[in-house]
Amino acid sequence: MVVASWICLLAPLAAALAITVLGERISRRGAGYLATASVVGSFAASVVTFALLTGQAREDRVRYSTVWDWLGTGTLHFGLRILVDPLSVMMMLIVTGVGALIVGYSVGYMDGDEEERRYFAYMALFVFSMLLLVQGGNLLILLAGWGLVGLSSYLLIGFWQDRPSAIAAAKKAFVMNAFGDATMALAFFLLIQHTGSLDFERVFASDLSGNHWLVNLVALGLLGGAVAKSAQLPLQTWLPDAMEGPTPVSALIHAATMVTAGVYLIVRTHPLFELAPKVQDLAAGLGAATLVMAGLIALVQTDIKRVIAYSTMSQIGYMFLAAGIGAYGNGMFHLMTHAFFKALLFMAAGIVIHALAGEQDIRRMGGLRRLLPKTYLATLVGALALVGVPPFAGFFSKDSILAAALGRGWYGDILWGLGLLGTFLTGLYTFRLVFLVFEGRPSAFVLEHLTAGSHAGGQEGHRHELAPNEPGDEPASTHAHPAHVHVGEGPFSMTSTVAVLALLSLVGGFLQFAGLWTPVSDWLDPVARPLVDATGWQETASSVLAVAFGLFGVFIAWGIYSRKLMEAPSAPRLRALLENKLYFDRAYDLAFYNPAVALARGWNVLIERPLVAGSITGVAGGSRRLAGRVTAAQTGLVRTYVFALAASLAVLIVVFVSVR
Amino acid sequence: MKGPDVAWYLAVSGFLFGTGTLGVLLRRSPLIILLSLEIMLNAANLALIAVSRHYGHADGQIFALAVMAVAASEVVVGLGLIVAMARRDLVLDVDRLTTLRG
Amino acid sequence: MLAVFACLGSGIAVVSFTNPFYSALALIGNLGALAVLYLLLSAEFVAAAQVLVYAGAVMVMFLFVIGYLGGQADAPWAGGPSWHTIGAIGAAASILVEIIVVVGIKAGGRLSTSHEVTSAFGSPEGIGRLFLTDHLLAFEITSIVLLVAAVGGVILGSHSRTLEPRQEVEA
Amino acid sequence: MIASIRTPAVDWFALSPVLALLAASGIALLSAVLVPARVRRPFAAAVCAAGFAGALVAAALVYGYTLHGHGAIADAIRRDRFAALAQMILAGSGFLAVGISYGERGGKEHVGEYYALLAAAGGGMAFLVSANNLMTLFLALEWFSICLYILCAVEVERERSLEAGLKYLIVGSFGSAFLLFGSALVYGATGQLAFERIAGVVGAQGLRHDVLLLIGLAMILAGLGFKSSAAPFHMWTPDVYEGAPTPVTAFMSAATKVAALLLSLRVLTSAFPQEQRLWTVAIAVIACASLAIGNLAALVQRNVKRLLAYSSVSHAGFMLIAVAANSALGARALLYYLVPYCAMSLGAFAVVAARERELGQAVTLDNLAGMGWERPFLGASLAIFMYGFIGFPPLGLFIGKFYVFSAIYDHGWTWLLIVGVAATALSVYYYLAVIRALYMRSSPTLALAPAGGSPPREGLLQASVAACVVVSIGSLVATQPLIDLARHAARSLPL
Amino acid sequence: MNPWLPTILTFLPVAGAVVIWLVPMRRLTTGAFALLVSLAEVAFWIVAVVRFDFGGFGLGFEQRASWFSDLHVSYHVGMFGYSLWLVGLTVVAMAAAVAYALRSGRERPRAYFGLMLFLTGAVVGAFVAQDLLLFYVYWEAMLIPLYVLIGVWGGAGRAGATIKFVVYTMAGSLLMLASIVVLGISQGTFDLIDGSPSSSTWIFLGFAAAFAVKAPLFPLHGWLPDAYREAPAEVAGVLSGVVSKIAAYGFLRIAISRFPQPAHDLRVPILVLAAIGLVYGSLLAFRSPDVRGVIAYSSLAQMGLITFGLFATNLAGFSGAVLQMVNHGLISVTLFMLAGAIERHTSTGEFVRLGGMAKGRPALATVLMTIGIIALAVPGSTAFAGEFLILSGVFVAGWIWAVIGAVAIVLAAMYMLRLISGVLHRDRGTSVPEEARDLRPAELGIVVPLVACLLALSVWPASISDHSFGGGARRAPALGLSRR
Repeated sequence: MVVASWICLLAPLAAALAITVLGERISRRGAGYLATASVVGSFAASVVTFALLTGQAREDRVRYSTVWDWLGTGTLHFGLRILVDPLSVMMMLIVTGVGALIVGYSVGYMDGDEEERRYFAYMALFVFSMLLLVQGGNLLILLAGWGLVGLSSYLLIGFWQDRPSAIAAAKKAFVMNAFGDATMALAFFLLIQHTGSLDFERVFASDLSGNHWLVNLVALGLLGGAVAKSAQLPLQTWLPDAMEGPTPVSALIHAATMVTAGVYLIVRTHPLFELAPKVQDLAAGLGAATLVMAGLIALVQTDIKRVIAYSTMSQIGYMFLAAGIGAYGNGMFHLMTHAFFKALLFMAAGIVIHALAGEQDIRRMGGLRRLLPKTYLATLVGALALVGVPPFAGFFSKDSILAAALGRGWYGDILWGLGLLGTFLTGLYTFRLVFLVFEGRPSAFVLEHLTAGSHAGGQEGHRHELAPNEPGDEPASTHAHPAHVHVGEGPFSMTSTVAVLALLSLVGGFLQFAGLWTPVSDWLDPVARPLVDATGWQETASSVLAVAFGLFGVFIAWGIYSRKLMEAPSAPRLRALLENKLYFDRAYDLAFYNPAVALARGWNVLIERPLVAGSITGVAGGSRRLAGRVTAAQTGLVRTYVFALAASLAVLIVVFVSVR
Repeated sequence: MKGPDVAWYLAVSGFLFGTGTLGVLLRRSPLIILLSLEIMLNAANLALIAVSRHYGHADGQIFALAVMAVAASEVVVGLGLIVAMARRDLVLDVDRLTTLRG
Repeated sequence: MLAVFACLGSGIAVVSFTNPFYSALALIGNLGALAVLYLLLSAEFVAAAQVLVYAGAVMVMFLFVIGYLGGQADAPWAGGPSWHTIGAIGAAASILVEIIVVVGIKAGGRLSTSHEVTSAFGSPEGIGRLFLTDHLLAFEITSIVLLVAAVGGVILGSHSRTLEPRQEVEA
Repeated sequence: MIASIRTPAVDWFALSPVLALLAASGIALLSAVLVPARVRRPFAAAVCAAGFAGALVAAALVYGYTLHGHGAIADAIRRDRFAALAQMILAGSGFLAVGISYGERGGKEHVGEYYALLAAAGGGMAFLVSANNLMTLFLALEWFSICLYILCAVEVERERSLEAGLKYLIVGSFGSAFLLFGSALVYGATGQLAFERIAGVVGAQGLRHDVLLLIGLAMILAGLGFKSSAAPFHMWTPDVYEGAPTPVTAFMSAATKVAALLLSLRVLTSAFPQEQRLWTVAIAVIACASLAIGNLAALVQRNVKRLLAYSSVSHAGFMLIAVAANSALGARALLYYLVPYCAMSLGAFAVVAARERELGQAVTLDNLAGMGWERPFLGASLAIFMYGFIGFPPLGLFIGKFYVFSAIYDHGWTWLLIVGVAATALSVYYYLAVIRALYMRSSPTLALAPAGGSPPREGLLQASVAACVVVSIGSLVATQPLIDLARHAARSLPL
Repeated sequence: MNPWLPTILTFLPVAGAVVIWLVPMRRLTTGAFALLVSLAEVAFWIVAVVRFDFGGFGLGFEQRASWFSDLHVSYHVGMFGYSLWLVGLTVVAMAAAVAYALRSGRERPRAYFGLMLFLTGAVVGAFVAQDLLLFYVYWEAMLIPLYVLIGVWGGAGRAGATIKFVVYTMAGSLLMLASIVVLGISQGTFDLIDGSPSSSTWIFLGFAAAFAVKAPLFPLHGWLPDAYREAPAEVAGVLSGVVSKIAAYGFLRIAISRFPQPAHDLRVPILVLAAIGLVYGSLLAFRSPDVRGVIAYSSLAQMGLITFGLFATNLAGFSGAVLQMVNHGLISVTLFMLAGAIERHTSTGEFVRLGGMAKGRPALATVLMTIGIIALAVPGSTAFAGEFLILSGVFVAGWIWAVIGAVAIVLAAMYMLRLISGVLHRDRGTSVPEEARDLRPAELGIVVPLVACLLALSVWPASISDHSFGGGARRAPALGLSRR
């Protein structure tokens, strides 16, 4: 079991290293296959681990495996250790499963890109990092994985290196995540100081409950990391920009796995959070606020990927809400279903973008339903799952979260209300997207790409000259692809993986039906026992209302964007506010970046050059001037020399005689 | 013995020494400076001999004789230098000897 | 007393004459006056040496050089930078005052009574004996110093044979 | 009458170093007349070198056979290890100076006399360090001073040489006159000329506050300070060092310091132990002044000889710190310091001399450019000496400075230690400027035509420089033996 | 052989230098010989690692001989665990630097390689010296080659840079000399092991000043930007990577262990300076217009961080500091060499004229990226491990320091990413030649081993952190500053 999980962890790393080291000795396609194979292998290993773990008694399902002390000194030791328990196995399954699909999808999607090898190396590295995160056997290894996913995310967002916007987005993502890392590290320092360890079992077993400050600070620090990684308020601004990366990256990292790591963290460290209920409430509140805010902003986005990105943010808000109120099983379940349908949505969007030569502006799309029917279907499945329409996956997971919120008193009620509002917004923006893209008449732009001759469509798909100056034009391809012609909805590797995900989105929700059967929660129960348990009527009411709100949103969207029955309300102020993402970016610039730059410049001008560097030249100049004085006395006149002798002797005599 | 105290001789010697000092300090001709140096040495000699008389042993006189020889030596070298300079057509003025300075 | 004043006066004269020839003559006077003082201090041999060696031989050499140099030797009084002069005088004066005052203070004290001396004191035999006993080494050194000086005189005073060729090079 | 004169027992052995030099001097002088002009230079140089070598050996023997110091020859001199060690250093310096002088082109006329004077000067210094009364002190001082006056001016055809000679003569005689008058006053105050007896009388008669004695002491201090070129009595130093022929400068910078400083230590400790409260402070102040003025003035020098002259002023300051410590440790520090200092000083001036001969003009920082690459050995040596002067290990002067600082701290004067440290920091700049000139400037065009064609390889000079390098580095390795020597030597002083 | 190891490590390169200076060799032979000597150093170091007893508390490989007895100064060498690692850093970095110089064909090779070897010996000597004066000897001896190396083979502004560097450093060092004298004389011995702790603040300050200048700590870094900019790439690397570590080592070995009381009393001011340096350096690095400026100021920041660890005065801080010294050493050397390679290819280091170098240069991109992300202490890297330990140590001293450190980690991400992007990303810079020339195998052969070291350390940072202060695996170790 432990061996299997080590294999699971190391296979992608091996693939990444192999691709890097082999360089040009491996073909581009070979790199893709290698990466895919490694992740599939990891998935297989996870399955094996899962199978073996189920064979154990419930209490016996926590296993640690330490290779050596990764870092240590004196009595302080942090092992390089992994943890196999239900929670990590679940995450492993999600990560490797969805990962395998997405990496496989990439083989088709990235086909022909000049730097394919690099892409797959990064992807494999990411999977490794993510696995390290979820398998880490102590907080330090978790943090290592945490940082490494941030790194891979940075690398992949900035994959198209010659695009300034991509690079900027990558840096932004990394720096914000580094902030989160820092708060986590601070929390760890507190733990080290008070428990002398970062091992889960020792930290959780320590009695910290008496020290409110301590636990609150620790939980806050952890929450900071989680918020940064999961793009929740107030550290959410990097996620939309991260859409600069290739679409499969967005699917894997910025939808399915990495961004949900925050939820995983909260669930993993729930014993600490439970000691700090206020922070827990804060987490839930942040989740709720984010889900509403993201939903609102998604309404005005015009970039297909950004809409989905905000939706991701919003959905993670639900997960945070769940984790914050202690509905860990529900949160994790939503995490899983969300991975399915959100990956699906992204990949479907990827096909659209792929087909439209990198166009991402939904206003220039339309009528794709007939041109890309399979994609339309897939999108529809994903959208319905997202909105939470039964029997799609989202219905099962999201509604149970809302129900659980009702178990938390008045605060929970507010959260519940916000969650419901969120479902309405979800319906609205999701189907705004669907209708704008697929319904209606194909725009001239679309026709040019897809109907003018489907023989050329795929080939054109990577040509750049059609929209040379669009800021967001996707597969960046300044390089035309020579051999592979993607007709319409792309090669098998893409369509097949989308199909699998669609299937999962369709049926994945049946894994757990709150109130009736709860295998996911049960599975997780040994590691994360929920704090709340929704009653039957809460479940029912939530489900009904949520579906109703969601469908209402869909209806409105239908009215506005499909049938044009009504105008979208034009509240320009609000619109501007939303289009500028509530001015968070600008505020951060003003609050942090600009002062830092000003400080740096000011210090350079005020301290560095005049004082630090100038002091040397000042001293040197002063010495030289003094030296000039001294040598000026050296007149070359014998008289001066004799005089100096006589005068100093006179002084000497006077002093001697007077001191005696 | 009769006559003034040794102290007075020392005073005379001091005065003479000061005169010589002033000569070195103020004059520009190397010749005069050499002469002034002689005065200084002679002043010291006077002091030596006076003290020698005071203590009644002749060490000071011996010293004075040696100083005389030394003074003569200095004069020889000094005059030699002056002659050499004169032969190089250098102006005999120590204030003009300022190629070496700074 | 007279000798004292002669001594001091001629000293000042040495320093203040513009013509080095007169200065030299004044120095001879000074040396003579000193010789008188030496006699008063029972240093007969030194006094004799002073007159013979110093006032005689050394000063002759001086006069000879002055004569050799002729007009070049004239030394007008015009001083250098004035503050130098003033400072110099100040410093020298302070030393002088210091010494004289101090000696004056001492005058009434320890130095007032001198030891009695025998007739041999200061006589040629006495000096000669000392030179061969206690101060043998001083005697020898003195001769070395004189020898060295003689060599120096030879080097510096000799006609430089390299002078001419080098001037040609420069020309 | 004659029969009754009992000449004192002459300790020929104690005098042997001096005698060796005097003999060499005499033979060299005779060679000026007797030896044919062709071989006069090698002959005289060889004789002179032999004299210094003999003196070295003799001094070493004296050192070895003199366990306890005592007066010799009617107490005119002292035969002790202190003097012997000083004579060894002096003789070594002189020996190397001969090697440096050999290739000198100026003053061809008087090679015989030149080497005779060099040996005589060495003899005078060797004598000075063993002087035991004020008379021998003064005479020995004049002895070597007169030799040096002449040596400075020995290139009679060179104006600067004459100017240096005359300045040195005037200022030097002036200084000597003060020393002499000071001696007379001390004699007046105590009635004694011999050092220990002066101390004895002062102690016995309670003359500690005697004005006459103090004035005399001040004047002696000034005279000695003058010879050690300590500020503010240093002002002749740069002019004379610059004007004098470079080998002479080399010899002066090394040997004069040895003689003057060691003698100062001897006089002050053995004749004026009761006045140490005054003279230690005075020496400390003089040391500070030397450090400050020497280092500051050196900062702006372009002429390398002048720069080194100021550097020697600052090093006089360092060594005076050791004197001011007035302890056995200080004496050891001074004796040790002198060894690498002399080697480096000689070596540095030797390299300057070589460059001077190559260029036919005064060496400045500008025309030193590129020398490091053109003349690898000499350049590297000069660089090593410069590093050494700063006090960088692995050169002996580092240990020297360390000892000096230790001594003064041991004495309780931390402030002086700080001054020394600050002065060292200041000195870094100009020493490094020399290295920069050597290596870091491209020699624009060595348009300065080598005077009189390409100069011949100077084996002797290079050997001397090599010896200097070896000594200056070796003294660090051989700290223990040198310190042992110095310790035994310092025991001869009443510390 | 064991007791001779420190001596061999010190004097082997010195002997090599002397051979190079004295025996005429051709350019290539000279370089090859120097490289051989440096590699032999590495081999000896490996021998030392194998033979070292990491479980012991005391001094390993001790050797002692009197140097001059009246002041009780001796040639006393030996290694503690952390000295061993720092020596390792030195020999590895110097070998790489020599190889790099060989590759880039420095003018006047005999002088150059001789000085490099001499420098190696001096640095190693400083790490193994167990006598104050001996330490000072090596400490100063380092400056000799450094001055010439920068001054002769440096960039256009080298003259001013070197003078500044040496004078500034000397000023500090001389204060240390004064302190050494005072301490040694008052204690009667200069031995680092025999001597007892002192409580004199002034002496402590003397030492601290020297180390603070050399490290450098804010605001004594006036020499740093120029020296790092003007020095030849590999020398700059050695300067910031290795030489500055001696200062940190000095803090640990002398300033803290011999002056526990003053170190404790003055902890806050020093930590404040370190904190300022950390933030200040990071910010200036962030705004620096050229590659070397970023590396230079980041070194300032890193030294601030290391100082944090040292003046946390607890084991975690010390271990972290040692680990971070090695990390930063390797990182710095590699970065400077890469900067040198970039400068050689493009003849500039300014960001405005660089960019887009990733295209067609996969090796350069990979290496620079790897080293860059290790440098910014991405979690999981050895630099992260070091910083984590440091900050967890200093956290105990006061949470505020750890917070500042955490802020600085974010800033580090900002400036390193700026460096990476400025060189590799965006469009091709005006100075970047069209024809993409990647790192040559020889260059890779130099840089990759260094990166490999860092990666290996990333896998097992405890190899250093847990093997620096003795005490074996699970026992509580002492600081290991006493005699075995």
